[in-house]
Order: sequence, then structure tokens, then C-alpha cells
Amino acid sequence: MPKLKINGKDVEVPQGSTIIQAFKASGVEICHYCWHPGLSVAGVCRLCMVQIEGIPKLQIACNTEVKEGMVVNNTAQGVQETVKWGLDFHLINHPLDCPICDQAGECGLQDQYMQFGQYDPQMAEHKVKKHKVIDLGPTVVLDSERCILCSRCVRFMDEVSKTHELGIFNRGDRSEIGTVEGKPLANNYSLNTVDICPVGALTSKDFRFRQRVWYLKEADSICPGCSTGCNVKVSYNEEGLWRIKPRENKEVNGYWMCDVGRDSYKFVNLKGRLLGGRVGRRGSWQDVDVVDAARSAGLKLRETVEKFGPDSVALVLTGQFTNEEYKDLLGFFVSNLKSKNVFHWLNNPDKVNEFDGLLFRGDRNPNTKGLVGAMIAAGVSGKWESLQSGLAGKKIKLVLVAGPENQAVFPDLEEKVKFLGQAESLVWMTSGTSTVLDQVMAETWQIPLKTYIEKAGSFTTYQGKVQSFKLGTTIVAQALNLSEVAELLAGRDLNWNLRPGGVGGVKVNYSTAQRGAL
Amino acid sequence: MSLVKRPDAKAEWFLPGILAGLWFTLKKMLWNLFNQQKMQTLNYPEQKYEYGPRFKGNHVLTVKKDGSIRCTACMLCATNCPAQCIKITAAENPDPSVEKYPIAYEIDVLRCVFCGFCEEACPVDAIRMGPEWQTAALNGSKFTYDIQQLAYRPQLKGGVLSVLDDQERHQAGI
Amino acid sequence: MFKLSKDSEEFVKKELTRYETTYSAIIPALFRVQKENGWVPPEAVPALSQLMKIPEAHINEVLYFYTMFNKKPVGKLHVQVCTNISCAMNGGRELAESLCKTFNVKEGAVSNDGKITISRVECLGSCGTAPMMQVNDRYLENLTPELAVRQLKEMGA
Amino acid sequence: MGQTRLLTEHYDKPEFQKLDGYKKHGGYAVLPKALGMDPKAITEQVKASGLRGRGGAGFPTGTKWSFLPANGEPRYLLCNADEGEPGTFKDRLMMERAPHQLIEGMIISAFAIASKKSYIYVRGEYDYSKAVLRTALDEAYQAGYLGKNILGSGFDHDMDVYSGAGAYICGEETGMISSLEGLKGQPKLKPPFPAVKGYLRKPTIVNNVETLAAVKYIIRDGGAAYRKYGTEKSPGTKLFSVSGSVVKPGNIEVPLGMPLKDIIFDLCGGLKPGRKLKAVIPGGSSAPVLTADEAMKAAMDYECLAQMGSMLGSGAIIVIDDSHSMVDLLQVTLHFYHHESCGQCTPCREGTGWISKILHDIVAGHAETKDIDLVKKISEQMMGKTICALSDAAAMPAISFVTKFRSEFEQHIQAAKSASGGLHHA
Repeated sequence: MPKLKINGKDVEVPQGSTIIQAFKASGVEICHYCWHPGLSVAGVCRLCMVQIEGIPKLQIACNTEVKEGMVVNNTAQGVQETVKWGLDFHLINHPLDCPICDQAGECGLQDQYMQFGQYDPQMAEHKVKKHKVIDLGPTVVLDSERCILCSRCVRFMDEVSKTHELGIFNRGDRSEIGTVEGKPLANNYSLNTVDICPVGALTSKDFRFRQRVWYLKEADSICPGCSTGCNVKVSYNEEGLWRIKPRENKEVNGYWMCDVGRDSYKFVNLKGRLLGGRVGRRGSWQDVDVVDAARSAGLKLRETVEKFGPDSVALVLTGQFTNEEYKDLLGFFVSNLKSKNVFHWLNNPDKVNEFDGLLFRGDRNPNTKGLVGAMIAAGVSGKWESLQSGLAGKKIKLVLVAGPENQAVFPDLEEKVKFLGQAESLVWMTSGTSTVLDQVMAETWQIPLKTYIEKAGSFTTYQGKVQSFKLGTTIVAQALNLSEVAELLAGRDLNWNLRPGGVGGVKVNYSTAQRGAL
Repeated sequence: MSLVKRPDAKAEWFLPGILAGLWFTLKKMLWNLFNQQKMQTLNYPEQKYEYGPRFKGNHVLTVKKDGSIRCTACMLCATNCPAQCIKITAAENPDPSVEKYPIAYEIDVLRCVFCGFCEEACPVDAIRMGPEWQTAALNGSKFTYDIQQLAYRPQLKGGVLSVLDDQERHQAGI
Repeated sequence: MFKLSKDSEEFVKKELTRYETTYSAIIPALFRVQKENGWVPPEAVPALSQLMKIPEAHINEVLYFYTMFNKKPVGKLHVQVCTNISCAMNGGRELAESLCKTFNVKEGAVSNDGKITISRVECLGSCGTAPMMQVNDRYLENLTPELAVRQLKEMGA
Repeated sequence: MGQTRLLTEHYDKPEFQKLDGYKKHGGYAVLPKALGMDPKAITEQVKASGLRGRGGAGFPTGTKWSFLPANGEPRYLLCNADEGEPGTFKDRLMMERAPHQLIEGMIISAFAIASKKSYIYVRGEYDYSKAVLRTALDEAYQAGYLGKNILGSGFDHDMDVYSGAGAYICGEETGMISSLEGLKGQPKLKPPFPAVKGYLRKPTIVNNVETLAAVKYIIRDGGAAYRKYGTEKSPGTKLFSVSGSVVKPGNIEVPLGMPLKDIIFDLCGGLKPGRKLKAVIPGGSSAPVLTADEAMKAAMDYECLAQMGSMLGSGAIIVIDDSHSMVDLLQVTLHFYHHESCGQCTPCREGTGWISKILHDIVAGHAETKDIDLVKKISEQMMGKTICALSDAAAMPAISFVTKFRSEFEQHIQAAKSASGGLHHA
């Protein structure tokens, strides 16, 4: 563990670290564009210049290994002058279209200019003109003029996704990033290039022009897209969620996430959400308050157990909920109702073990492992066949279903709804509306659930790593989580003080003031 | 002032007061009739006050030479607006040299405080505070101005030309 | 659709094993394509990529990095006039201009009859014999405008 | 005073190009001797000779060879024949007139560093050189000087010619390695240096054509004998490519340390009639320019030129007479560096373009006096800030031109201004 001094501060870093890593570890600010912790060192932006005692020339921090006793600073006048000029070199051919650039507000050039630059521009010549609005593929748009050729995206394609779609063509200040005709930037990791682009050269088609980033707030969460459990940041405002970006976690996802995971904000937004309780059956639905719906479902449930015994009810769970919810719901169902009829609805059994080699897994549930663990802990292991025979033989009267949160990953949704709808009564807890569900003939309670961003809890990844997350924002005020549903089903009251919006609160919570109040 | 009549109050004679009032009105009317130039008030709406050129009145969205809207939907005006009365929805322009433009631009003039921060924030001279100040309308919804109203209302006679032309700027190498 | 000739395909395959890494064969392969076509059409990149099992982007990077690969069609005689310092001092730029005028062709463009392309290039390593130019792979040195025109005419311009 | 022909002794004989002719003049006579020596002893001889790299940087060759790590990894010897520095044309001559001389020098060098494979990276435009080298290689293979078990010594060596495709930056050693690896010819980050991790991340030695050819003569006569030529710190002979406004431009071989004035006025016949010496670029277009006064005092060796703030570089002497405008020539030079910047490092990519544009403006008369200072400021900020030395190569002439000939730049700007009535905007 070599020790070094950075701007007079003692820092100890692991053997083989570079100076820039030491800077990051010590929290001292250093200007840089091309260096990215998840990629190889390119050393081309020439901004992370530092002065090392005993070396006459300034060195780049990203390619210089730390040696014991090094004395490094980036505050010397020469360094600051160099960084200023380095920024000027970056900016002389950079277009001044911040007003329409999506990166504005989170742009490396803007930030670092304010922090390290602030010089008087002296460029009076014409800027180099390059191509704008180039369609690179289904997800990404390129603006060559804004590109500062840091080569992060190219390195990402070569080193991480290993798909090699991007290249830097031409040379000198005529260089442009691009793809070759016939091979667009189309892979499941393409949007990472947008994240790592320090300027607005690469923009996401999905997010482009939809919001200015300064209107958005960020919340940390876990991607519910598959069992990898990538750590993510969710950007939201009062209208809902707008995008998902990866958050660094070296043990799970490194610095990346897949494009499929980035879509997992769409089912959270109001459109397509179940906004309140619904009771009834095909043709006769009634909107009721969620608490009333859950209470009446609880009555029916307990009544059924009393009448026909605990084996007349069944609980079907999907791997989309948190460990805490499973524990509470199973606790209620197994301990209180004394029923062992708990079944695991696996949405894509034939793809469960697929893996693309990087992050994306075939098991499209965030918490399959947690569910299996919770079921073992509760001592239940329902076989799907016994549910089948139970339903066919009318032994099972009421089915309680914790249905899918992300319906898109449940190709068998329709089939399963029809299958479970054979029961006399159905308590379907879900976050999204479903036209199939509206067609069931059983007496049904639809109870709106919160999505992952609206609750706190933990998911267990495929590796068995338990990752907890906090509440980010609330989209549907009426929605409950499974723990709350379990309380209501058991006939108890909820501690409403803990709920944003309150019992009689507005149906849809538009007010940001109440966001994140939990 | 209480409107409840006190039971113990005496009945009063109002006539002298009324006459005094009528006399005052008559005096002013006669004075005004013979001193029309010195009159303190205007005969609105036949007469209208001329404000200075820097008056901040109703908003105008400027247009480009081809008549399309100059606004690039950068939302700086909306960000800067203290009354939060501007709402913009941006979209991708089919013309790649324009790139971004507003498909909806709404100003709620009832909330607007006419501070002029929007025109100050605008990097491209897309919004200006014009000289118009008559904003009366019969219906509440008429107070939300949309692009049609802001840029192409009949008073503007086809739109106000922006001083910043992208094409010219590109040719100048900016 | 672009297609390499059988011979060239064989050549490229041989080059692939000639060097320590298959990537080294990119430059020879592109030269071969240029020899066959006179220039390297963009469609050649996917074709080569398939043949050489190298990502298209990497081949394209190489193609666009080096100036000797013609990314646009050129005339039968590709005249490259050196205008770097020593040649500039000895009239290289004037030579290029007068050639353009004589053959009535714009710099870098192909003449109407497809016979000639005149372009200015950087130092060709023949500064002692300035001004000079390269016509296809031949060096013509110690030129005057008249001499250059005469030699080009002899070569069929 | 004449030339000292050590390497170029037989260059005037056309038969020297072929194996038979080469052998007639002592060709491949040194090779058996070298193969009989201890490889370390060869390196020692080269060190003793004080031979310095002839490509531009002037790094001692023997020292470079001794940087190779002793880790049993395959080693590569690369001959840098990507002669791109404007003004330089000596390597072309050496390859075309005496390919076997280079090949012999390379085999000896490869033996010294225990390399089994070497490449001659020839710049793409040199078609004739490539053809000559390829024929020579075939001859050498047939005669058993290359291939397995060379001359029964048990030493195996293969050699190949690789053609560049037009990029000045490939003359930089790591740029050349990138190009040889089939990538864009962009220089690589140092450290690691090529001697440790070069071609394909294996230890690699890159030497110039002239350096490798000289090795043959060092082994023939011994390192001490080589030191007889030249000065103490810059021993040996050097080929200079003289071009520009001299009566007899061309390549000359002289011992290092020869006064520049002798080269220009004796060996190259002086300036063209009626012209006066204005300036000399002593080491290729990237070397800082010398004024006429400085040029008259300069001696052509590494130390003297470094002392004068310039450098020997590749040994390309560009003589400028008073009929040429320094403004114009700097613009031509910077246009070249702008064209050739590989685009990797920002200061070089943007800086070369910026200076080039300013100089275009100055030439066109759209500039102001303060732009001269701006050129200097930009150049200063480009020096030593990038991966390779191209940005320095662009900055050095810019700085030296605008400082040493500032009055000419000012006059040009003033003249252009008054001609246009001062109506131009910057």
C-alpha cells in the first residue's frame, strides 16, 4: 500500500493504483474527460495533468502509477494554466448549442469550465463543421460537433460489450465517431455510451428532448428487470419517472446496465397503472377505496378458511416483490391462516438460466431467489400440479395472487389469469391494469400495489446478495405494498401516519411536497 | 363599516350630501368640457395610453425568416420564470439543422407577473415582451396563450422576425 | 454489391496468416481493393470484414486514417503534387494550380473524361528534387509546369 | 571540404542495389563476424561507438537496446522507414541504392537483441523502395542470410517489409507499432515503452534506417573506429538531406559537427544566384528555425544545435532565402501538421487546427498583431502536453518563426491591413 501526498493531504492507495485513482479515493477534485474507472486508460484528453515532485514535465494522472512517497499536486499555477488551456482546446470547436443540448445541466464541459476554466475565449476563427443528428441505431443519436473525441464510447464497445460497432474515423480535428453502414449500434448495452459520454454527443432516443435534467430529481434504487439486480439511479419529477441510469457497484454491475433494464421505468408511470381498488367480475366492476377493497377481501378470505379449512385458499407469488413483503405475507398466510398452499409462479421457466455473459439474465424477476428462500423459511413448497388439481377439483375456493409488477416480462399472464380465474374468488394484487383480468368470471378484488420505486425493501440477486433500497417517489397514492395488504387482510388497521397522502388523500399524488416523505 | 343597522340610530337626511356630490360632478364635467387638454383621464377605450417602447406587455414568440417559430425549446424561460407560468413541450424537428423545437408553448397570463425574466433568459431572442397590454377576455381558458396566439396572433401581422438567425450564425462559423 | 476477385480473396487470405496478427492484413487488403477498383468503395468494408473476421468499424478506422486510400473515385492518372515546404519554395503550389488550369479540372475532382485527378499532398520525401509530384506510383521530379504537362500528356492524360 | 562517405561509399554504383554487386563491395562480410560474436558484445560495441538514433530524437542506440527486459518473451526489431518529416529524403536513398546494407545491419542488430522477427516499415508512397527491398529480401533468403540457421550459426531470423499507407504520425515509434498491428497509426501511451511492451505488447526495438545501416560499419571497424568521425558527444557520420534554395540540393554524408555554413556553401554550392540567406531549418520542418546569423555559426551536431535552441532532428536542412516569406512558409508548415495530427490528444488535434486557421487568416490579411502572440501562446500550451511529439513538432517551428521573424509577421499584417483599408475583421 504505497502512500502519497496529494495537495498536501496524505493518501494511501492499493499497489498498482494510478494517481487519478488516488485523487478519487482522497476526494480531491481533478479535471478529466477520457478516463473512466470501468474502461482502459486512453490518456487523450490531457486534462488530468499533475505536478509530481522531482519530475520536470507535468504528467497525466490517469497513466502514472503511484509510487511510495510521491508528492503530487494539481494546484500549481502551471497545472492550472494547462488545465485552462486544455479546456479551451476542447471548447474551441465545440458548438454553443447548450440550449438545445440534452446534456446541458449534467455536462462535463459545462461543469469543468465553471470549476477549472473560466478563461476569456480567444478563438475568433470558424469552428470545424461536422455532422449533426446522426442516427446510430435504435437507441442512440450522435452529434459529431459536440463530440470531444474522448473515445469512451469506442472503448466501451471494444472492451465491455465487445461488439465493436463504433470507431473514430478520419484524423485530426476532422475525426468523427461513427458506425459503419449496415452495422448500427444495436446491442443491449448501447445506452451505456450515452451515460459515459461526458458531453451531449450521444443522446438517448428514449430520453432525448423529453425533459431538462435540472427538473429531475434522482433516487437510488435497484433495477427490477432481471435477477442481476443492477444498482440504478432513477430520475423523476412530479409527472413520473423519466429514465434509469446505472449506479456504481463493483460487485454487481460495475458501472453499467442493460438497455432492457432501462425500460423498467415505463410500467411505473401512471399510464397503465391500477389507481385504486376494484371489486367485481366481468361486466360489473366497481371502483372502491383500496383499504375497503383489501378489508373486504380479507373478510372473504377468513370466511373461506373458516368454512372450508385452510386448504381451500391458495397464495400465488411471483418473484417481483421484496423480501420483507414475502415475509409479512407468508407470515400471515402460513402462520395465521395455517395454509400451506403457497405456489411460485415462474414466468419463463425455460429461460431462467440464460445469461448474456455480461449482466442480463433470463430470469426476469428481481427476487426469485428471495422468494424461494422465503418459501423455504416458511416451510412451504407448493407444487404447481397440486394447485392445478385443487382448482380443477374445486377444492381451492379462493386464490390470492401477488401478480406481476412488470407485466411485459410475463408472457404467460393471460394464460395464468384464465387458469387462476377458475377459482370462485380471486384476490389479485398488482400494480398495472390488465384487460385479461377484467374478463375473469370469478369474484375478484383488484388491489393496486406499489412498484419498486414506491417502496423500501430488499431484493436478493441471483448470487444471493441481498440489496436493500429506499423509497424513491410515489406515483399512485392509493397503492399498497404486500405487507400493508397482509395487515388489512388480517383485519388489522394500517398505521396511516407512515403513508404519504393519508387515507382519504388524493387518488393520484401530483404534489412533490409529499414525495419521499417516508 | 358595518351594514347592520343600529336600532338606536336616528333617521338621517341624505339630500344635502347628494346635492353636494352632484354639484362636484357637474363642476368637474363643466371644467373638463372647456379644458379638454388638461383632463386627467382618458376616454378609454376610444383613447388609449401610449406606453414607452420598453413597456413589458404581452409576450411575443418571434419567428424565423421562413415563418417557423424561433424557439428552440431550451426551457430556460420556463426555468427562470418566477411565476412558473410557462409550459413547454419539446420535440424533435424533422429538419436536422433545427433539431429541437416546441410543439406546445403555453403561457398562463393570469399567473404571469410580467417581470420579463423570460425574455432575459432566452438565448436566441425567441420570446419578447411586446407593447400590447389589453388582455381582456370573456373566457378563462383564453388566458392560456398557446403558440398560435403568442407567435401568430393577427396583431403581429405574420410574426415578429427574430434577430438571431441560425443559418447566418452557422455560416459565420459560430 | 461489392465483390472481391478470386485472386484478391486468395491474396487477402494469405496476408491474414503472414503477420503475427490478422489485423496487420488490413492495410495490404485495402491496398489490394484500391488496386482493383482505383479506389476503396464503402461497400468493400463489410465485404472485407466478413472475409477477414475483423469488425467493420476497425477496418473503417484504418481506411479513413490513412491518406493513401482513396475514399472517392480518382482518375486514371492520380496526380499528387507536393506542396510542402521545400516544394512550396520551389513552386509546387504554382505547379498544382497550372496543372488544374491546363487540364481544366478542380483540385481533388476527377476530370470529365475520367482520365485525371489532381490533388495537393504533403511531403513525399523527394525534397531535393523539388518541385515534384507523384503520378500513380511514379515520382516525377525537378518539374516545371511545362515539363509536368508534357510528361502527363505522354502518360495519356 | 568534401563528404565523408562511410555508408554512402558505393551509392553511385548501380550494381550495389543487387546482392552480387553488394557482395563485390564487401557486402555480407561483416555478418559472419557478427554472428560469431557474443550478442552482448555487439551491443557493447554499439554503445562504445556512441551511435545515436538518426530518426530524429537522437537517443543513444546501444542504451535503447539495453532497455530490453530479460524475460524470455519474443522480441521484435522494427526498422522505421516511414520517412515523413518534410525535408527528409535520406532513407529513401539508402533503401533504393543499398537495400542489402540495411538488411545486413538489421540482421546484426537483430542478433544482438536476440530477435527472431523484424519488419521494415516503409512509408506507403515509396513504391520503388518497397519493390527494391522486397527483391533484396528474396535474394537474401535465397543466399541463406535470412531464414533458419543463418550461415550455420544457429540463429534464425525472418524479415518482412510492411507498407504504410500515408500518415506522418506512423514515423513516431509507437504510432508505427500501432500501424503495424493493423490499427490506426495512433501513438500509444508511454509508459510502458516499446522496449518493454511494444509490438503486440512484446519487447520491441525501433530504429531508423540510417541507424541500423550504421551498425554494420560499427561492427566492421569496431566502436572506437566509428568514434573517429564526428565530435566527442556526437560521433559518427550523418546523412543530411539538403533542400530549399541551394544550387545543389541532395543527400550528403558528413561527419557530425560540420559547420552548417560549409554544408550550404561548399557542399551544396551555395544559394541560388542573386539570393541571400534568410533562415535555415536544420532538422526537418519540426526543428526550430535558425536565422541567417545563427546558421553561419551553427555546427551540425546534436549539442550545438540544442544549445542554439534548435535540433538536429532527422538531418533535413531546409535553406530559405530572402525571396520567401516566413509567414507563408510557417503557414505551409502548420497546414501540414494540422493535416497530419492523428486526432488523439486534444491539445494537438485542436491546437494545430487553430494555429493553422490563424496563420491562414494572417496570410489572407484578416488578422491583427495580437494574433501573433496568440499563435505563440497556443504553441506554448501544446508543448509537452501530448502523448507523442507531434504537437511539439508543430509548436516548435511556430514559436521560433514568430519570435525570430516577428517583425516580418507584423509587417505582413500591417501591409494587408492598409491594402484593404483596414476593413477586415479578425
